[in-house]
Amino acid sequence: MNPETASHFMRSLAVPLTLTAAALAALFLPMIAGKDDARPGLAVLGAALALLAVFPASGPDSISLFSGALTLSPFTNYLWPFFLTALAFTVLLSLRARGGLPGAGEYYFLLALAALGLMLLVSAGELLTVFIAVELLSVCLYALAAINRSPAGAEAGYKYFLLGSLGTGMLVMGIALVYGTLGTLNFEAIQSALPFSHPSSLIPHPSLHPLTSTGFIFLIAGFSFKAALVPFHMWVPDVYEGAPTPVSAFMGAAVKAGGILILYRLYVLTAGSAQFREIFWGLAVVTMVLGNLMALPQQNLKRLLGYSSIAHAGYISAGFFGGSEGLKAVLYYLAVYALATMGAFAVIAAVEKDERGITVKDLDGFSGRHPWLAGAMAVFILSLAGIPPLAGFFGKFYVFTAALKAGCVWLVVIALVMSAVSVYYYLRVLTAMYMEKEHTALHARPSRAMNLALILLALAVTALGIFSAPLLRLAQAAAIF
Amino acid sequence: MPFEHLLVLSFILFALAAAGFLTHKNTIVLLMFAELMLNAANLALAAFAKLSGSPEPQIFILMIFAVAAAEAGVGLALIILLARNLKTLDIDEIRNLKG
Amino acid sequence: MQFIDANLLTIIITLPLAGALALLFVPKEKTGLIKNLALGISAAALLFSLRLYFAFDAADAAMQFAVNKPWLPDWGINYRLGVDGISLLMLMLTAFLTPLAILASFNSIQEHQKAFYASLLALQTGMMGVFAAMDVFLFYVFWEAMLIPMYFLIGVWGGHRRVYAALKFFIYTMLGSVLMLAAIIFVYLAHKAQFGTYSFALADFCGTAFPLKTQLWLCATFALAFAIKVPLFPFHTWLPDAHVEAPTAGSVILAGVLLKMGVYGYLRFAVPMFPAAAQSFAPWLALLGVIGVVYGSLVAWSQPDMKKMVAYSSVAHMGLIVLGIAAFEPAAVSGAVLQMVNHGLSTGALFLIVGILYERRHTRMIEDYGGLAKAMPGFSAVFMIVMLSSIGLPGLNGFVGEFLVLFGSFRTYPWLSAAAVSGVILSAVYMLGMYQRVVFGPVTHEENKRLPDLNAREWAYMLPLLAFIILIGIYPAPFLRKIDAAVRTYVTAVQKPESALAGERGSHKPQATNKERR
Amino acid sequence: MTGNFYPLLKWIILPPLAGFVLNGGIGKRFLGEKGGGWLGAAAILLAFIFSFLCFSDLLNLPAGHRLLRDTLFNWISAGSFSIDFALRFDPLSAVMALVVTGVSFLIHVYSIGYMRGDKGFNRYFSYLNLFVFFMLILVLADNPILMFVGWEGVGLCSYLLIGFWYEDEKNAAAGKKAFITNRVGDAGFLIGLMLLSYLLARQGVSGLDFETLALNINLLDGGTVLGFGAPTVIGLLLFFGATGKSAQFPLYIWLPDAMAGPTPVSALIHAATMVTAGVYMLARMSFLYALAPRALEVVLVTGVFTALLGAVIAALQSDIKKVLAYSTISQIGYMFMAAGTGAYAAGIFHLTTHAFFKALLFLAAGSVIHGMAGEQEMFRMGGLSKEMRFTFALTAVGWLAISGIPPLAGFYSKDLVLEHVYAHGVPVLWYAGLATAGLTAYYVTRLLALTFLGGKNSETHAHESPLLMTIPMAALAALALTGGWLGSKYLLAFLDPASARAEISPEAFRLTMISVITALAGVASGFFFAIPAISDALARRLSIAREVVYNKFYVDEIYAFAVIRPLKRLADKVCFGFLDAGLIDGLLVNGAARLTYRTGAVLRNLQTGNAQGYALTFTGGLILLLYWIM
Repeated sequence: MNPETASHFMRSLAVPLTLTAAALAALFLPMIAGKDDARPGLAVLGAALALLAVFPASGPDSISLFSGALTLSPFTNYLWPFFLTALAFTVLLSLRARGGLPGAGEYYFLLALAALGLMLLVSAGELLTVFIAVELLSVCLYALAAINRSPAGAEAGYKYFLLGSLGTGMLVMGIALVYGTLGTLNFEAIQSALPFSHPSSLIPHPSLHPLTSTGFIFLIAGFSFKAALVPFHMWVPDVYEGAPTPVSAFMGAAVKAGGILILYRLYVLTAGSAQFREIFWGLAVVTMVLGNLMALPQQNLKRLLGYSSIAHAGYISAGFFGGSEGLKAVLYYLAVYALATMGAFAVIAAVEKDERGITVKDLDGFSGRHPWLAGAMAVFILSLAGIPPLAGFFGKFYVFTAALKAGCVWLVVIALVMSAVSVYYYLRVLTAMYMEKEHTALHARPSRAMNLALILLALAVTALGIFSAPLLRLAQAAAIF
Repeated sequence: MPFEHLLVLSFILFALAAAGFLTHKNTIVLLMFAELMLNAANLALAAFAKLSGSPEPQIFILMIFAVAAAEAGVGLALIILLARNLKTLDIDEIRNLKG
Repeated sequence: MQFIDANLLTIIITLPLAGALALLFVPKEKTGLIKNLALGISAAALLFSLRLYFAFDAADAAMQFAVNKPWLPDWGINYRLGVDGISLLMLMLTAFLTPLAILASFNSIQEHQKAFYASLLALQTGMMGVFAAMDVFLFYVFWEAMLIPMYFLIGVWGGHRRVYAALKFFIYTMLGSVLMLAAIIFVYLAHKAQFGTYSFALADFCGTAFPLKTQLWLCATFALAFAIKVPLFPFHTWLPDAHVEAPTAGSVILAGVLLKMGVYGYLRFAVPMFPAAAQSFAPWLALLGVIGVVYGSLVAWSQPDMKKMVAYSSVAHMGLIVLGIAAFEPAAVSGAVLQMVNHGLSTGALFLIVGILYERRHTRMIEDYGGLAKAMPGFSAVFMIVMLSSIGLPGLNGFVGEFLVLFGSFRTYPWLSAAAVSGVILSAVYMLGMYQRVVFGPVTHEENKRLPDLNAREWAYMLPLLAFIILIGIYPAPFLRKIDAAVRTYVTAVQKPESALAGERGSHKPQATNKERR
Repeated sequence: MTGNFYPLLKWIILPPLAGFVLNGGIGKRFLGEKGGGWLGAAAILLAFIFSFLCFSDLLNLPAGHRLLRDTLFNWISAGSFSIDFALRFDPLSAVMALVVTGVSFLIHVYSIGYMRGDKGFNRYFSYLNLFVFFMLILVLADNPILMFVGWEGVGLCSYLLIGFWYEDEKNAAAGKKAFITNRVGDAGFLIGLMLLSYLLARQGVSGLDFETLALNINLLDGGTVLGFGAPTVIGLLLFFGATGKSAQFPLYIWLPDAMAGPTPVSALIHAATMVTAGVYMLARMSFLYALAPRALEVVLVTGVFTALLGAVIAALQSDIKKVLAYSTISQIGYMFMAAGTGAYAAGIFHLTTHAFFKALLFLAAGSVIHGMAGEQEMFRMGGLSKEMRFTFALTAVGWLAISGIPPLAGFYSKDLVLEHVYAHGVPVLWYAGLATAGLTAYYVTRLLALTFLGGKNSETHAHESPLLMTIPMAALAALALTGGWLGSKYLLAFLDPASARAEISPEAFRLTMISVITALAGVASGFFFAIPAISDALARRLSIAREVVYNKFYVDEIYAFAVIRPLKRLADKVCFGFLDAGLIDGLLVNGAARLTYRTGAVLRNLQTGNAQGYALTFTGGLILLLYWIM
């Protein structure tokens, strides 16, 4: 290979390699020198390094590596920093008042690998890489969910694993069928192999080979599981509740994004067929409706956020229909949603006693004792509820505008009505914090790292809405693939 | 043995595995059924390999094997952890997280 | 001065929010400082608004003090501000009522004072923004953002069922406005389709054309959102709860300003954007308005709780106002706009009065009072004037508005306006009944014997209200002059689609005139 | 715009306003009783002087062009409406202004004595001044809208003054009743004006001042509303307002209760001035009624009926003020009769004389009540002629005047009215009017007899009232003596030069004789039945009838039963109970919310916690999707 491509090659792989190095360091360094507080520092360092390393790699040109197994494009230039930021915040969240987690070494290692999995997932150029990336991600998450070795954690991990393996089965079957009928797993190849993707064949309802569509259905099901679309969502509340809160935060913020984006890839592949568009439409509607409805009666805050994340998955998938405008909106939405949900989990992490988190009732009178924490929570919650001028509102606005532009009037109307309904359970949190008398005193002594994370997140959620132009511009650049 | 038969066989296998996955109660057995699903899929791949005659699918199969192994490892670890914590392997009794 | 005039609106809008943020950094023990700071900020806002009022050129029909800076250019979202006569009066009303509300809270609010005054000021920013925004997106942002401070005002400092009331207020309003958001986006995209440029400018929205059927749908969503805010029968049931539970200041702002936003929405957005649809909806709006007048008065009559009664009387008054704006007759519309101000003054004053009593006796039940005239003559006199203004006694502000609305809308909807006159009787029935039971008669409760009369602070916030109640009653001309141009633009905007009916004497709906000829 | 600009007019209305502000604002603290009282009286005197000056200037104008105007400022102007705050001074307003200010001044003076020592003294005078202010606006207004300001303003003052002693629940209630009943009428009045302005506007006339209206009223001729002539409908609506203000059937019910106020108030507001506003309004709008004969018919009949009704009820009341109240209702009936026949001048003439003698009678009654320490029951009086000689003498003058004994005031005006009714040519009405005259003489005689003659029926030692009260009464008595003659000589000619004492009917003399005889008969029977034995015997005979009449034919009860209670029920049960709390809020609003929440709560149960169940849903979903594709 000529030196120019070689430098490309090196630069592109710099990020994942640094991250892997950091992960390994996080795993082994403590064993070598038993300095406990070194580990997280290392992990963060790695993340930060990677974060810096990505910028030179960024450019409008897209590079294809390993004969198309990986494609680095503006798309990944947007998402890699996104996942790394998520990782960094997760690490900060993990450093709460009570000193590190048990088995902290592998904890950070797994986190970093999960992030790596996500990065590979969004940069994968063909289905097998996708499969491997997903597995890398999943296996790490199974372990992370149960990392506390507590009953709840174990249950969460197991359930996640069980359903995950079912999903894997579907995935593999899907891959098999797609490969079998199209003879390739590479996305571009598939794209061109599909009848309706040919500009020549403009048949109104171009039909796929039944086995092909079956394969795609299997794939959609498998990834809907990761993106937590109804009816493949049922693991979400349980796992979010049982897993350690920082892990839940990572799932809500980053993993969901990975799932959504890979689903989007499938949407783009199949969008030529009306039936598949209907399927995505239906999934979106069912998801946003059921997610919100089931969130209404929730008491446990982590569960509530779980359901809310389901509902948001529904909103986001409304953006699929909007073409590149839609993708741009989706990317923006994912970012601001990640920030808000990360923040909400951060507050829980700061005050919870065990990984089951806290109930809404526990927050009664919270503002009296912790005005600033409560204020931050209010910001995150209102952003999730989509109240202007917070970022969440702008996210919704962009996504729905894109969807409406594609003519999905009813989808948008339903989405808007449901987001009005959702206000009820979001406001319950505010009501508890500000309008009820305190009865269970929550003692929070957030560590410096935690405070830093909270401040950054709150500022971002407040500012990224009113000044959403820069982030939008980034999303704009990334919205081509 | 023509490839259709293989394919059908893999489908049947997959269906049976899924059925077992949905009916059996023992967590370990469930794990095994999950593996069986993967292998059913592998069988389908093999069938397609027979059809196309290209080596690609075999490579896929190997990779899937590897991944499955890793998954199974973590799975077993989780089951042990579960058994320690809840003193049961019956899926119906693992339901503290719900609602 | 140069700079100030250039950015007058921005200053007026942002000043209160800045003040609210500043308040957050005052240590919360320093309640005196907090109160005075809040009062000072709102007073400063009032001063700037006065500058605006006097610099405003009544002869000029165009938007004045216009600001137009790009905000999210890719989406055609700009920071567009501007005022015409209608916005001007609404801004003045807001700027005028907020300091009074703050002054009225000095004693009644004892906990979380910092947060309270911060919320009030934040709310003021929201309200000002709504009235000054000339960019539909910007308007929507203010419109929604305003819910948050109001939600806190009701929910934190309210009465027993405050949480219920706050949630109800928030979700009910939200439900209406999300549909409006859908319609807004729809229009926005349609404009892009027709003109090729993205823009949220109100003017561009009005310039976008639709087939009637589409117009009806869009207009309906806007109308619904605003009907909930007004509130128009039968969307009014959040109002009594919100009013009863809210603290005095909250009720004053809610009745004084927030309700006006619904009507303002019709005047500024729903009607000018979809004139044809508005034409076909107008009779129904008017009908709902009149139903509101009769129904609200009747229900008010059967309330044992003063605050609830005033709340329902608001439903009646707002109904009359909606009748006025639905008549598309210059006099009626001017009357409605003036009546918006009047209602803000008199109902605001009524809530302050109830608050004064509540502070002394901690009850709002009418039967817990009686014979107050003996102990509190000054209070009784003030109460009397306010009550008379509320029932539209000639010589006080209420009458001018009612007169113009009734006489003007009679030319469009003779039957509805005639029916609306019954409000003149009913309002007297419930208001005088309440006044008599509270102020006249023997002192039935011992504790009422030695109630202190108004103190200096209470006089300080009641007198300005009385002054305007009387001034507008005797000499409304200057206020009417300010809004005249805006009103004419509004009316002509509607009459364009059927210019045949648009005479200089206002448009006569054919069926209406036929009724007359029968 | 005809009429010369005349800035002096505003000075008629300003002094009372000033008096109100001063007395109401700083009265109690700085003026005290003396100052407050005299200030109030002085303000009215000033107003009287100014109106007199204007009057004299008016006289200097040629008969046809007697009109002065004064526009203060543009009051309301929006759209096509432009209402000026403008005053007009023509013969009609002049008479009213003089009567109002004159009588008011006397009553103010009287009040200084009557209200001595009342703790609300300054409040009283401020209200009284405010009343005069509004009354003057009413009679001087140059457009119906401004007139409406005075119209409702006097209503307010009457409300305030009836409930002046507010500690007593029933006074306050009476005030409320008066205000609301008036508002009912006002609603009609408003709708009438709305219709008028609407119809004229459709003809392109936007001005609302009386001049413009009079000039363009013919445009309405032929126009119809609901099949009736437009002028008729408008006239009836306006008249409905008048029945409220002037206590005519069916809205007269508030006036008897209004006697709860201080007696001078009853004399001024509920006898001399405010209650006659309706008549003034009709005269003012005569140009409209000229086009609406059928409306006038209604006015006439209502007037006759009310006159008779009032007289009948008055004949059996035992509270001295109630008698006078019903007498007022009945006398105003006479004025409407006159208006109904189109003889507005006669109506105003009777209004004027009535103002004199009825005010006199009320003040006399007040002086009696004052003397009897608050006693109002006539059957507990009697034989006061010795203790209160002066009051007695003055009452006697009023008695003769109202009974229509020549040459006192009542005779001239009432006789004139009856002549017009006779000339109108419906005998029944004339007979009814005559009967009323007889009854009037009867009940007023009865009043005199029961109060001043016969033996004492109570221990309270009555005392003559102070000069402050008797002198105004004397002045009124003088007017009651001479007013009729002067009026018939000048007033009528002044009011409408056209029909100046034109011979109304050939047999005028015969009619006069008849009415005089009737009056005398009434007087005689009055004395006759006043003899206790006879009255008791009679009472026993027609006790039922007596009951019914004494309770004013249970009209109040009927209203309460037929109107108020159903309305209140509607408000409480239907509107609030069922519609608001039940249907709209309970079922629709909260119901929808609850439903949504319940749905969530139910769905939540799907989340059993059993991973296998989850897997089942998972697979189910997959199969569903497959089914959709196939």
